[in-house]
Amino acid sequence: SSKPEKQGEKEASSGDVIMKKDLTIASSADIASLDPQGHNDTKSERVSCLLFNKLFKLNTDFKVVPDLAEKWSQPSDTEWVIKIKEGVKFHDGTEMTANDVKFSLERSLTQPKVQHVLSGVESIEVVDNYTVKIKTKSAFAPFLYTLVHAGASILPQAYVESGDNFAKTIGSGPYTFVEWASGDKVVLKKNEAYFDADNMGQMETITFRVIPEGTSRTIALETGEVDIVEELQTIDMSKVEENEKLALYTKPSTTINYFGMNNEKAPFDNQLVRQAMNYAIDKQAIMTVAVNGAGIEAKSVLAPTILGYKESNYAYDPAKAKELLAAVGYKDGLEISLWASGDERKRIAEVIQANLLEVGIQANIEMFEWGTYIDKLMKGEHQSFVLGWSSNPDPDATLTPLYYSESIGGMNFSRTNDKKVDKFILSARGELDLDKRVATYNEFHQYIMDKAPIAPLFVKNNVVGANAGLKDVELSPQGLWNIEKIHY
Amino acid sequence: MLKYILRRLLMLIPVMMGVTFLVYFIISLTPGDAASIILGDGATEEAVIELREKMGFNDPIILQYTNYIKGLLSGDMGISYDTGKNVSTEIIARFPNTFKLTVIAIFLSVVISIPIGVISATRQYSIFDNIGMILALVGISMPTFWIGLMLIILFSLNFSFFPSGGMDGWKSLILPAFTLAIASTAGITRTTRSSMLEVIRQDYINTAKAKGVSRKVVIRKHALKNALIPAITVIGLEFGVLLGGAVLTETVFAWPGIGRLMVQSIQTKDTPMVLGCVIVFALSFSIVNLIIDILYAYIDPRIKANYS
Amino acid sequence: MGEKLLEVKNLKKYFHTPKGLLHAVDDVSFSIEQGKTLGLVGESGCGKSTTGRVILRLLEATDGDIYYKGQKIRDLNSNEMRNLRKEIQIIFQDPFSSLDPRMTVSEIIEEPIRLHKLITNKNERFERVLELMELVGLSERLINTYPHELDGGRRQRIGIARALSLNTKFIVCDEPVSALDVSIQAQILNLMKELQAQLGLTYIFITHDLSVVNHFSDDIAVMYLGKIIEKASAEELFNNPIHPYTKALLSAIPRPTIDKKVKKIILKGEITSPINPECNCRFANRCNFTEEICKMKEPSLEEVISNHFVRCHLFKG
Amino acid sequence: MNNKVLEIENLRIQYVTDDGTVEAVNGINICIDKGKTLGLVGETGAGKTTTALSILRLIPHPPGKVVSGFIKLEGLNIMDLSEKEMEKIRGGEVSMIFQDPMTALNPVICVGDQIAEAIHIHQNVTQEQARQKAKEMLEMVGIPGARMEEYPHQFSGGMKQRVIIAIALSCSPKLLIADEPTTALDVTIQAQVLELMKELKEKFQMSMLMITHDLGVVAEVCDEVAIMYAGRIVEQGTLIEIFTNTKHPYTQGLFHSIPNIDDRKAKLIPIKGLMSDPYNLPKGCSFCNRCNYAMTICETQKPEKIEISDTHFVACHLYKDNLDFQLRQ
Amino acid sequence: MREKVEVINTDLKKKKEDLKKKAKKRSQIADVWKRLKKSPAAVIGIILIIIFILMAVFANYIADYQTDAIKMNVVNRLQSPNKDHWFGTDEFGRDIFARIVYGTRISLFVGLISVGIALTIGGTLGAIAGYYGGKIDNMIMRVLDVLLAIPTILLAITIVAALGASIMNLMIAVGISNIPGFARVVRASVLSVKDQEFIEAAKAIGARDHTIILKHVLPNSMAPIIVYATLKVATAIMATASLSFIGLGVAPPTPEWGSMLAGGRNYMRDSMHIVMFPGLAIVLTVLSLNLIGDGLRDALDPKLK
Ligand SMILES: Nc1ncnc2c1ncn2[C@@H]1O[C@H](COP(=O)(O)OP(=O)(O)OP(=O)(O)O)[C@@H](O)[C@H]1O
Ligand SMILES: Nc1ncnc2c1ncn2[C@@H]1O[C@H](COP(=O)(O)OP(=O)(O)OP(=O)(O)O)[C@@H](O)[C@H]1O
Ligand SMILES: [Mg+2]
Ligand SMILES: [Mg+2]
Repeated sequence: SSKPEKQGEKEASSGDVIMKKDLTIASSADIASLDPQGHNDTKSERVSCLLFNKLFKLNTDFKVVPDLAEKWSQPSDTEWVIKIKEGVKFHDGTEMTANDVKFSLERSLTQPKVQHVLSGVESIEVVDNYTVKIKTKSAFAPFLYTLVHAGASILPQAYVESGDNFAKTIGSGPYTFVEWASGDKVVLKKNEAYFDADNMGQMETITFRVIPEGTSRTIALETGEVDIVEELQTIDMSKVEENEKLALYTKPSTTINYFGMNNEKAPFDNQLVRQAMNYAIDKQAIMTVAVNGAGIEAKSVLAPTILGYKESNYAYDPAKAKELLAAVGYKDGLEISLWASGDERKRIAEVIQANLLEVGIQANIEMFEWGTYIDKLMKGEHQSFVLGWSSNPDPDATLTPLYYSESIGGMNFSRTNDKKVDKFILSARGELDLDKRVATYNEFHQYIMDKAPIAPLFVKNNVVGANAGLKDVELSPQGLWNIEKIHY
Repeated sequence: MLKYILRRLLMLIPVMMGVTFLVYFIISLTPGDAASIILGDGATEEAVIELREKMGFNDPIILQYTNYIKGLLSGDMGISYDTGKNVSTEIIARFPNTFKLTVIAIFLSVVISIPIGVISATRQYSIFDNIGMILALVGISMPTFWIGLMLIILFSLNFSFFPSGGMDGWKSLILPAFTLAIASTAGITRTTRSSMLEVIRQDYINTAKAKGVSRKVVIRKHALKNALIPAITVIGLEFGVLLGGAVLTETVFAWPGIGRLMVQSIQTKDTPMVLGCVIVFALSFSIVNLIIDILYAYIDPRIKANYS
Repeated sequence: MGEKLLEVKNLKKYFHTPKGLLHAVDDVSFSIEQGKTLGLVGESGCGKSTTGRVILRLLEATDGDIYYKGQKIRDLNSNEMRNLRKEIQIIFQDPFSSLDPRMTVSEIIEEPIRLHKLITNKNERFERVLELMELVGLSERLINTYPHELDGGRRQRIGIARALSLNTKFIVCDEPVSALDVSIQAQILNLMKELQAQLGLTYIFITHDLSVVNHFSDDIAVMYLGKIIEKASAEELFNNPIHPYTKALLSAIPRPTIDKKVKKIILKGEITSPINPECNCRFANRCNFTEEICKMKEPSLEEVISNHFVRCHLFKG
Repeated sequence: MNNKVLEIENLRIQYVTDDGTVEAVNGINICIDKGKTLGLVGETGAGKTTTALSILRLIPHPPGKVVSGFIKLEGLNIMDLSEKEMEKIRGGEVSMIFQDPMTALNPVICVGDQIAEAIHIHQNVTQEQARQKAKEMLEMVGIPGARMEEYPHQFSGGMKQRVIIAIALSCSPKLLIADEPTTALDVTIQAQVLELMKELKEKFQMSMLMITHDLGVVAEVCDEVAIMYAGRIVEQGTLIEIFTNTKHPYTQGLFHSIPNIDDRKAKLIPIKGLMSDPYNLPKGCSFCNRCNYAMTICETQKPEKIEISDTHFVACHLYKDNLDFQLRQ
Repeated sequence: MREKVEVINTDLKKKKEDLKKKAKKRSQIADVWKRLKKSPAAVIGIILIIIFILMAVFANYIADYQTDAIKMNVVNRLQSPNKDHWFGTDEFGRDIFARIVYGTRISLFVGLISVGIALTIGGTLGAIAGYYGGKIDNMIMRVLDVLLAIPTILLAITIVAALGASIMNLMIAVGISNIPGFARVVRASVLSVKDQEFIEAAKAIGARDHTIILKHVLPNSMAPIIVYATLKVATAIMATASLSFIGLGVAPPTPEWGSMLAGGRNYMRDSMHIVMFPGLAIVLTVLSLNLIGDGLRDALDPKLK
């Protein structure tokens, strides 16, 4: 299921082959920063990926593949020796060396937004001009996955130290920086001197345009003002599909939406109640209402594309839910508060609210503004909530922050505090043998879904609308990918 | 006159102090922790605590505020908590866009509403008058984003007259400016109409007619100038409303203005950025109103006499 | 000689304006005997109304003393002043704007009685209102009408009834008839005279209409730019005006007769601004008899003939 | 040769409002000879201003409406003219001065321009010449020409009224309508302005319609007087006839209401009651409910015009059968 | 001479009793109402508003809250207007008609209360500033200038962010941001009244300041305030729509016009009815309030008969 499905296979009629050499991509929000270590969001990452290289990168199947790295080895459980390709040039023509690598990775530890990415690293040594040795604090299986994060991009040390503050950003990627009009657009130009001839940029220029409103994005695509809409509003999927000139791409993402419960507070401190919730919620209805069906039902705490996934067997069964509730003594129903933030989560909450009403639970929705929401969730003031989580390909990147007991007060909003869960997480993290790791995770899934700290809802599809004339549009679970390869 | 302007400009200082203080204070009331925002999702508790100490977030509000003001007075608006960008650079990049949009919108609504108001007044209770007033009312009763989306569907999608959003060329200005203008049109039209009605009953209008001045000239030369005075006040106030209302228009039309920046910054509790935005809002609002007051003096010699 | 009911000494009222200090009332002194009428005449803006208002403490004086029955009005605290208001009242020029447009006739007349709790019983109060209305000649079917539904004459009667609703002894009449048609004006003037005779009222009668003041007042003070420039009994003033301004004023009245034409004295300019006036005779630049001294020095108010005071350099003692 | 500058015949004007119809002017006849001044005297609401405005065809419409009658200016019936032609007459042939100088000038246009505008419209001159002429006019009414750049608020009431006079006279009109031109002014200023108007009237050989409620003013400037009551002219005659041979009880009432400045002991004899509700005028003589001489016929029948002399007539039943009837003194 | 009082030879006392009764009968409200009735536009406005009020009061009889207004029915989602659903259904399959009917309660309430808040606070400040003038005036107005210079939306967002998104807080937020406007209008209006002679007349009869403000100044400065208030009720309803647009509306599933409109905007291209009907409801309410406001302004002016 990892091949992008191009739905409604259509080619622009051969008569009018489009010869455009510039690509405009509509995205819903502006990038936060051009410094790849100054942000931690997908919009910015998409741009930094074109401007910078990392030692490794993910392919569309979510596998780690080398980017700058030429060879790597693991002398011990905690040591990684990586040699980068020779002759990689930054946009200003200077060559990339191991010093830049050491500098970049060390810098990432000091940058607030990304200091967590390589927090497992103990030290970095320059072995020779093109080789570095990285020591981790402990055996850390998903280490290579951390290196694909934008925060681990390799920056030109000289440039960064010049204090330009990324005003005229210089990287090594397939595209060079031209302009960033805050709130409006980012313009990139093809890097003719890119080191990787196989992955050269295809279009002369790429423009990322910010169009916050969904309907406006679709219309811009329809009028041809933009070539690709990276987050197509799901209600408009059929419109794009039916339009001769447009093509629709969808692919399940790694973003899992879940109904979270505060495991420390009644009534959700009771496992049976939590299980009842898993039966009471009609995931299909949620998907229909929230994303117009563009997703797949979620059956565990992670997206199916993620390593070691194993689904649970909860199904929509209000009768069962009632039964369970009755068993714990909530025959006459109960009242809970349900928190949400943002438009989509509001819709999800509304469906949940309606579902719960059927089993005799009155859920009062409280809406918060995003910053407040997260803050209050961290403080554990909630009873239940709706949230999404987009994860790295490595399961640990989800499980530790979300279910590890020490993350309570952080992202562990369900406040899961279970010795066994902790043990699973720790042992899987240190397990370097892939099969064993997968087995541990399989078992973990079973265990945690029985505990049911949350009720998984659905995994949203990435939905991209594009001009039908565009070729090589590929989606990865993270969304629009390999932008440098897209062309008319 | 110059003295008056200077005095007014000086008056801005306490107002700005008040504005910044109030906003600083309200934001500090909102839940959410700046340190964890700066650090982002993956931050550890220790890092948060450390940063909080370092940035002085544990200090009393007043102290934090005075520190901010000290920075401000030396021209430093601070660094965005959220993006690490320099607030003043960011605002300088964004504000002109909003300003341009607002000014064009005001211009449009003046161009639309003054003639309607005048004609309505001169033909009080006629069909034109009634329809004009009802349209004006319908104008204010439609939410901005709704009008915006309708205009996009109509003029970008169906007729491809104008781009659906973004900011290149004058064409992209038309729809957002028009959307923004519609709401203020009602107020200005109604004020123009009522002050015009007031003015055409004045004796000097009769004097002018008795001189043999033709009807059109009476309206244009004698009545309009007098009727403009209250209308201008409303225009000044509307300017503030528009500045504030630009948020929605900017969102719908992907206009990279300061309204969107502000809302976004509030949501991330990016205090320096919010304050930066508010300061330019408040400043431009106050300055526009100062300009309006100066305009009065030009239109109305009686007021001019008071200023000097 | 009757007893002095009201005495004003060196009264001053200055207003702060953007252009400077406006001397609206500048060192005015006079006194009124019980049951008499003092006429205060002068051109628009000379400070007549301000004088009236300051006496009633609707405006606070800048300087000077006001004695009512020997009591210093300016020293009263707000409660004592409120008590005093039962005795001293005012009737305004514009019978429209001086009546609250949202109150009916009976409410307007009743209000002072109610505020001062003179009559607490509602029915009795109502009787009193009807009584007052009859006194000033208002038909009782008007109790429920609003002022705007009535003509100027009737409105002014309401104002009079209101002024009389308390234990009124003294009334400042600020141009009570100048907004009315002559036919109505005569009705009101007669009414006020009657009331004076009946109730022993004392009036200050402010007007710019000399023919009215002549008819109405016992004594007349002529004001010019905040100062009293001539003061005498009405008879004396009209028979023997001394100050050039008074003379001009008297001659300028249009007389509704065709036989006795009076030669008009046409004054040159217009009233000068009362803001920061210079220290000279304030009439100097319009006067047909200006001499050097007029432009140098401010004349003082002198008793030229017994009980006839004039402020002019040309007439001294 | 026709020497009549203005002839109004049987003019009837109504204001139709939601509350009813006001018969503001009810069949009046006026005529003014060249160089003569007619005084139109009456109480508030008598219809004086309405009459004046009708001569310029400036009655606000709606609610105002000329129901019947015609107005001739030097023999030309203005009721037939187009709006364009009317604009030529306004300010050119006929000028009007309004009651309140405080509000009759446009506050935002400098006085010079306000005078020049009239000149520019009616005389075939350039803007510059018009302004030059305006300056001369200003000087003629006794205001330094240098002040023509100033605005009305910088002028006192008397000066404003003079500016208005300057505007009115700037095109040497044949007829000047003065609607209570001095009511809002102080007596000393009033005397100045009246003096000036008399002078200028002589100089320009104008006819004048002087509207006022002040019999003193009438005595000073008018040749003829028309007394108006509730939309009708109840008595009309030369100045001497009206003042010495007062016929109508209303006219007499007016005289008795004025305090006599030369006899301060004289008692005022007011006219009793109030003017009738204009929406609801009595069927017979409008004055009958206030009249001391009222007879039964007065309540039911409108009085006819009765000629006392060639120039003097009165509309009153008292004289119907007895031309020599004398009012009680 | 005194006007003769018509004396009728019946029992005088009885007549006075009658008069007294009559005196009570003629209240100002009745008078205003009489005048208001004369304006067709105002009457239309009143009828519309009454319909809305009736809808709010009798919502229970028109539609069932549980089964129509908030019950989800995914199968029936996004239906165009039809026999069963007069105004169609929304993205949850809820009946839009029922939601609009129930929404009347919230929207009118939000509009009225937030304007009430602004009017009381702003009005008091404005009246004090206008009546006393001088330093007090200057101080109050400068403080309000500060509030005025802060964009409404920011004030609203921060208040809602600080206090949470509930109907109450929404009303407070919209209310507070309207304070300076009301203060200005009231002040201007008070200023125009305070120099009239009848205020001086009230002082002269010994009325105290607060009596004067409450009984004389405010009733006479009501007209512009009422007009402004009706306008602002409209804007307040719209403000809730704007706040919903940025995700801070009332808590779901409460039907409220603003949030219906904002929430339905993604669907407007295919299912116009989702935004059309709530939009129409807002337009009609605003329109009728404004018509009433205009009518009231004239009716409240006793001089305009
Ligand atoms: N509240 C005030 N503030 C400033 N100046 C004032 C005020 N009240 C009156 N004046 C000024 O004081 C002077 C005297 O005014 P006042 O009203 O007493 O004159 P008046 O003789 O009654 O004139 P009128 O005949 O026009 O009523 C005028 O120049 C007036 O402009
Ligand atoms: N625009 C109007 N609408 C309705 N009625 C009007 C209008 N103008 C005048 N009237 C009425 O017509 C009648 C005559 O008014 P007009 O103004 O001619 O009287 P006037 O004699 O000039 O009175 P004044 O001495 O007050 O100027 C009055 O009853 C007045 O109420
Ligand atoms: Mg006065
Ligand atoms: Mg008139």
